Amino acid sequence: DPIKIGVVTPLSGTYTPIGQQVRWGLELAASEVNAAGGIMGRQVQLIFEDEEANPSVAVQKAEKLFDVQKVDFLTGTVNSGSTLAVGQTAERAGKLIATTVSFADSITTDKCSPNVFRVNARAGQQSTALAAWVIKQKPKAKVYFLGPDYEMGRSTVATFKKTVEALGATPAGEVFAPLDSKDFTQYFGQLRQARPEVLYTSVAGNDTVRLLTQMQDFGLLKDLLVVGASGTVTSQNIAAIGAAAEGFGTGVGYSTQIDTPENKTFVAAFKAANKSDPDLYGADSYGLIYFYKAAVEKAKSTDTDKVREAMRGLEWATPQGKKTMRAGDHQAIQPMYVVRVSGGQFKIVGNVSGEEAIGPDDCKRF
Amino acid sequence: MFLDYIQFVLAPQMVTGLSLGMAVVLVALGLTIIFGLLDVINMAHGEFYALGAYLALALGASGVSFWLLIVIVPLLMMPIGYVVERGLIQRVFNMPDRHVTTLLLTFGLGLVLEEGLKVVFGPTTQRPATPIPGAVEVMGVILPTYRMFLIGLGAAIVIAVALVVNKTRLGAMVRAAAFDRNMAASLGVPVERVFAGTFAFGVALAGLAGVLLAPIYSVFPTMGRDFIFLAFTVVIVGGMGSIAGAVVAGLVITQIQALSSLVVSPVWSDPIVFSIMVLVLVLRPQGLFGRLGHG
Amino acid sequence: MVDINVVEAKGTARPKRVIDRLGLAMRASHVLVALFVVAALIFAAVGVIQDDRFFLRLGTEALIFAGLALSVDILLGYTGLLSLGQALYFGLGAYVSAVVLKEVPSFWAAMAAALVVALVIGFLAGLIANRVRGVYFALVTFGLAQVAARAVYNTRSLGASDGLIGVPVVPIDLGVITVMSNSPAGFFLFTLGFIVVLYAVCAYLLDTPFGRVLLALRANERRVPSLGYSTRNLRLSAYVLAAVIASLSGALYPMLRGFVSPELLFFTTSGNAVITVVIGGVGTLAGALYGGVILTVLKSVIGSLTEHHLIVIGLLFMATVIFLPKGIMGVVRPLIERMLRGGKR
Amino acid sequence: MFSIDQLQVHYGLSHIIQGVSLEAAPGEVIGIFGRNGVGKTTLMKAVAGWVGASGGAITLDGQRLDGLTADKVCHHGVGFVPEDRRIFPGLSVEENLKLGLMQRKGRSRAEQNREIELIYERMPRLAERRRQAGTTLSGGEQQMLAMARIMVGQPRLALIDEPSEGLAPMIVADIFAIIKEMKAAGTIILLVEQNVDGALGVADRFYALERGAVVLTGNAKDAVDRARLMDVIAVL
Amino acid sequence: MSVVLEVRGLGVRFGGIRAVDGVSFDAESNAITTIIGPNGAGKSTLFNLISGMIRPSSGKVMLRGVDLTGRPPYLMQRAGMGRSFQITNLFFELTVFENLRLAAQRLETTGRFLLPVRRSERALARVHELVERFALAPKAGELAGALSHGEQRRLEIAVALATEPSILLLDEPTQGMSHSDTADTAALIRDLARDVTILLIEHDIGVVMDISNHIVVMHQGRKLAEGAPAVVRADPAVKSAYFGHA
Ligand SMILES: Nc1ncnc2c1ncn2[C@@H]1O[C@H](COP(=O)(O)OP(=O)(O)OP(=O)(O)O)[C@@H](O)[C@H]1O
Ligand SMILES: Nc1ncnc2c1ncn2[C@@H]1O[C@H](COP(=O)(O)OP(=O)(O)OP(=O)(O)O)[C@@H](O)[C@H]1O
Ligand SMILES: [Mg+2]
Ligand SMILES: [Mg+2]
Repeated sequence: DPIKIGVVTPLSGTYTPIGQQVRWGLELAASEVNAAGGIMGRQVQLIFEDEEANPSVAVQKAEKLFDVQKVDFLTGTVNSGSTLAVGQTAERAGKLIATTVSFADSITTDKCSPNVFRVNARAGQQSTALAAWVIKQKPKAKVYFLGPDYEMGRSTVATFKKTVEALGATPAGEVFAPLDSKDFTQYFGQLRQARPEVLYTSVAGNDTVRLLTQMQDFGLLKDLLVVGASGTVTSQNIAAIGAAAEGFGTGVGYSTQIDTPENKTFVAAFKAANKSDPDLYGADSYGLIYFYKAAVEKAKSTDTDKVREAMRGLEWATPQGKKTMRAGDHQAIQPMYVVRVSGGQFKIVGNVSGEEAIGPDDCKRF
Repeated sequence: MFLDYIQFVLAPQMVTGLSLGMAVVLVALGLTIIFGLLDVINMAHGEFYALGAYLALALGASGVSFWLLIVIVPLLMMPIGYVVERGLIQRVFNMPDRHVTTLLLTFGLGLVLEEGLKVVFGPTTQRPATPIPGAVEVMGVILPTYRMFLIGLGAAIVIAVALVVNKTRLGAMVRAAAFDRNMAASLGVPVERVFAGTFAFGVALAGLAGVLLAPIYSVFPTMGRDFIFLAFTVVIVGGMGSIAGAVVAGLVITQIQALSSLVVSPVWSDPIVFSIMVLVLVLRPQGLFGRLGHG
Repeated sequence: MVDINVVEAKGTARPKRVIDRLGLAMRASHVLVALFVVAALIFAAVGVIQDDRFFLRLGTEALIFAGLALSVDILLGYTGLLSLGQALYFGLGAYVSAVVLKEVPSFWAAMAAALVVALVIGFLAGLIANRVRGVYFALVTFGLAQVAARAVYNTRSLGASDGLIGVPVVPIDLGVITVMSNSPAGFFLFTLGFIVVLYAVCAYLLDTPFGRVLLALRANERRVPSLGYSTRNLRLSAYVLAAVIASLSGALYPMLRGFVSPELLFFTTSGNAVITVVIGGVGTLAGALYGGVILTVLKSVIGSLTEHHLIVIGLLFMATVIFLPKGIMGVVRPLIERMLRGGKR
Repeated sequence: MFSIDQLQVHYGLSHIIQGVSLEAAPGEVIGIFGRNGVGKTTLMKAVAGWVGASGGAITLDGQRLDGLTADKVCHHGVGFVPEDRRIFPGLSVEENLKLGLMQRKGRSRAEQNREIELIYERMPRLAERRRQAGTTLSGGEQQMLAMARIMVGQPRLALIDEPSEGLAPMIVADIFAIIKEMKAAGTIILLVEQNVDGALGVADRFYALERGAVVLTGNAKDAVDRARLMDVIAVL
Repeated sequence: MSVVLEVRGLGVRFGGIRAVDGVSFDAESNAITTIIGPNGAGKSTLFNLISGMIRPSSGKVMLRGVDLTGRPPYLMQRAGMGRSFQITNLFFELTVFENLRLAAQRLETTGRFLLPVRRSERALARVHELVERFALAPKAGELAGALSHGEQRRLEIAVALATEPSILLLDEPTQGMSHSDTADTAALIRDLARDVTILLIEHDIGVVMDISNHIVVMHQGRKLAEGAPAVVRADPAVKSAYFGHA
């Protein structure tokens, strides 16, 4: 009988594109694993449920997968709200889950759970990498911060601000625009007056398209270094942003440019399967299957406690390099990259070792 | 310093506020016509706007010039609107409580359209190239040419529509038919065609707004939700069916939004706009300019 | 049963029964709810035998959202007010209950808190919303909910966009027995009882002169004042009643799922409630219960079949509005009514 | 020439008009009388195309009107003044009037404006209130407007349902005067009235309805017929 | 007989028009005070002012010495005022029965407001009685909207009566009624006047002269004349303004 892995991920709603990458990554890895004889001789079966980017739905679907489908493991949640809620459900159901997308620090710090693992890089890791690079480019940079006005956006900005200031940058001001802002031009006045050298933004998705293209229209991109969170410019919106994305830099846990044979084969396979490049969500999701495989084979069982033990401190190989699951907070340690758009493509312009980027273990629960 | 503030912050803020205002007005225009004349709450208006944008995108990709799109897309939207009215709206038009029923029906339609767009065009964001690139510099302030063009064209469209609705007998005809179709028919008003025609007109305007705004605000399946609440606010504050009202309300509200997000904080701009709507409703339920046809 | 035996005009003393249609309709709803309860009990029994968790808990969730739908129906079906922001009170109840439970894991404390908050906020918001009519009311309620949702979304102490997790399992002390909120069958039955009580309260109130004036309000507001009633107070009381019903239903949510998130206040929640009522049958109360179950089943079935379930839901919804303007109950209830009046036309 | 032949109308199950037949020549005013609820208005609505006939025929100058939609009926030259006047709320007096112009196609703006002006001369009160919302007019003013609204369309057949209802004596006289003028212009007029005396003053012939059927017809000027009519509608 | 309703200098203007302009008169108990005047004279508006539907811009309304000026309609009703409307104003989607029951339920003690309707025996008895009196029994189960115009007019009065008001404002009650019904209604109003103060607007001069105790003539918003029927009828000003030289 197969090993069942439940996937609760947004297949409808605003996060659909991310859900798509998650799905593609998992399916690719699963098919490879199955072709190679599965996990301990058992085939891997993925069972998808639409989470609608809504924690209430996510939890309901998670219960379905746990109780009805009797899945052994669960993943796929995108927004941190869902990850946290589903994590709790898993804890109460005595199952394990892992997120491959959510990057809110809280998931592996103050709200950490013994049943929740994170194989992707968290906000902290990203900003550490990015901040280091920014300072290298522009020592003592005057940085302006523009974020979407909701908690995630604010905390992401706050994290980066702290890191970059510690490295000697001076804040030139900050503004938070309502979520789904139609027109960012409203804030250009303040921005222009602050005359910053660097703009850090944590807006995401369609908002990024508007922000950057509108900045271009208003000639604000000239001699301004624009950097942002990993979700700001992605493979989904980079095409729409077009030339305005040129020069944008961010810290991520993955890039198609990573120059290793593993990654080259992965990218090729991914393209072949889905006619589209993988992005960090696709890659991290892909890596997850191998993470679970390694853990189960080490535990020689799919039993929750045994697998959890096996996962703690586990080391496994992924297209983005070697990852280590830190036992203390279930946060994956991985090399971080700083990528920058040039010619409509993300190019790696710097990297930071996993140990440098990871930061302290703030999980108190276990 | 202070002059600096005015020149580089306040002034641009107001100019961009103006172009945002014009965008909202364009979206609100079709809405206020359907709403004010037919007494139909078209919750799917935003999705029609999105549909227009996607049509522009698709046709544009196949080489149709922007200038042609401005004409073609509304023409394509017309029959769609006509069919929707005859096929859906008409069926519930005479049920009691038209506002609620049509609101519910078009709410469902909106769901379907939005999801349909996703199926057909994919979930990811797209964006047509700016038709008129470049920017003009006015006393150190950069203003994109296309936005200036949009303000001009928008004004022209508004005036044209106002003439159609007010100078012809159309306005009175539709209101009469919407209120008492039997009596209107007995006075020779071809009720069915008038309704469908008006709805189609409103939908076409939504499509036109889609064409014009796509380059600035980009195109994605849920884009319809963007302006819709603001547009409804504008329509209500301005007075249902009052075109002048929609324009004034649209421009004023967006200015308030722009300035409040500057002096107060962006966080508050939405609640502020909302309170304005409530205030107007309480003090002057018929809206600033009263309802079309009401004297 | 309200009959008045009147002699047919112009002699021929053939007594003719004039039936109070509204009273009859309400009794028909009672019958339908009774059937609903029976079905639910069978469902529970099967669930226990199968020793199922998921379906019982899904059913519980359906019932909780049916409570929200109930509150929408009070406004839409009986007062003629379409609220597009009823999620405000559902979410309010959920958050209040969650916060309280995290402090003191006491069911009754949570409920009391949810009740009080709903009364206060409902009254204040009602003062604003009831200044306007019809579609304006819809938009104002929508706006109010949006503002509230944004506030929660930005409040760190309420978990902001992440919501609050870690709501403990609570014992519900009903005097005779104590139900644990994580016992699938137990909590299902409790919720069933709770919602039926909410229904009973509404049904009772709506069949009193008070309820009838609400209907009058819907039928012709201009005429009501000259019958000696203040339309403003009437609408306000209806609004507050609805707020309380929604809030109390919402208060059960964190007990079931152990968390709350801002999405509970979003338009999707309000919208679903409206869809529920319309599909079930506006102005029938029973429709809210049936609709709640139907929608939940639809969503979880279609949801697993295609990611484009919204299209299906949307089409079904449109079809209902067009072809069954009175919803499913609109088809079923008349049959029951006929039975109740003994087959007589 | 206008004729109704064996007309049948149902509301759901209730059989309201049960085989009414009637004829009228150009310039003829036909009074239709009967107690409340006998079907007078239903008859008018059937002719105007507001309710469908379940049997029988309605013909005006050889053209069948039954089965046509209200706007088609109107374009055959039928004007309708319903019993509750049906002034469009939210439309000004003038807008209400101008809608009346749609009844007749192919008239130049000039002609149309002249029509309106003539009406304003004939009914100065409306002229004074041309900008006022139609529904804020007093009952009498509304009735005037309703009549004016069809007069601008110069109909061949005018259906007028209880025009004197709620009007002061002077105005009533005025209304009947207007009806006379329409008659003089050759319009066929079906006139439903409770003010029997007034109506008989302008009518040529009359029909009395009872439970949806014609129970008496007669000559409006014939004393005997009048007497019989009074008996019919006075009975209880 | 004692003065029940005192109207003093009542007036309101709509934009330019003085719809009602400084009207004063008294209505005595158990008497029929009729208001006549050309269309548009301001009669209905006067009723709207008295019953609180429109806020007067000047003047006073006193009921049994209590100043009720500017009170909202529902308080006027509670003060014992009932009214019927010229433009039929019913709950058209509700049955005849429910229309009457709604009006009658005010008769119940406030305690009954939150008890099931079937417990409001008094109201139901009242409905029963009215259905009888207005020969609406055969239609009691029908929707008010499905009644003929005349039938609706009858219901309109019945509803106004249902609340057992101590002062009743009737705006053209016989309007749209057939001969026989008009006669009946006139008779009805007359014997109502035995225990209710009645304010009447009526155009049917036959009826007016027949049943009125006191007549107030309005013209262009002002009071033109008042007095006993015979007096008013004789008044030349009234002749030219209202009856016309017919
Ligand atoms: N929409 C309807 N549905 C059902 N029955 C109706 C409807 N309209 C009228 N009726 C019934 O049809 C009968 C005739 O109505 P109609 O209005 O034609 O009478 P009428 O002769 O005009 O009376 P009145 O003199 O009061 O105007 C009445 O008994 C009325 O109850
Ligand atoms: N809401 C309003 N706005 C503007 N003018 C109004 C309004 N209501 C009434 N009027 C005007 O006030 C005057 C008096 O109207 P009212 O209805 O009181 O007359 P009336 O005496 O009742 O006439 P009738 O006997 O025909 O009913 C009319 O000229 C009317 O046009
Ligand atoms: Mg009639
Ligand atoms: Mg009047």
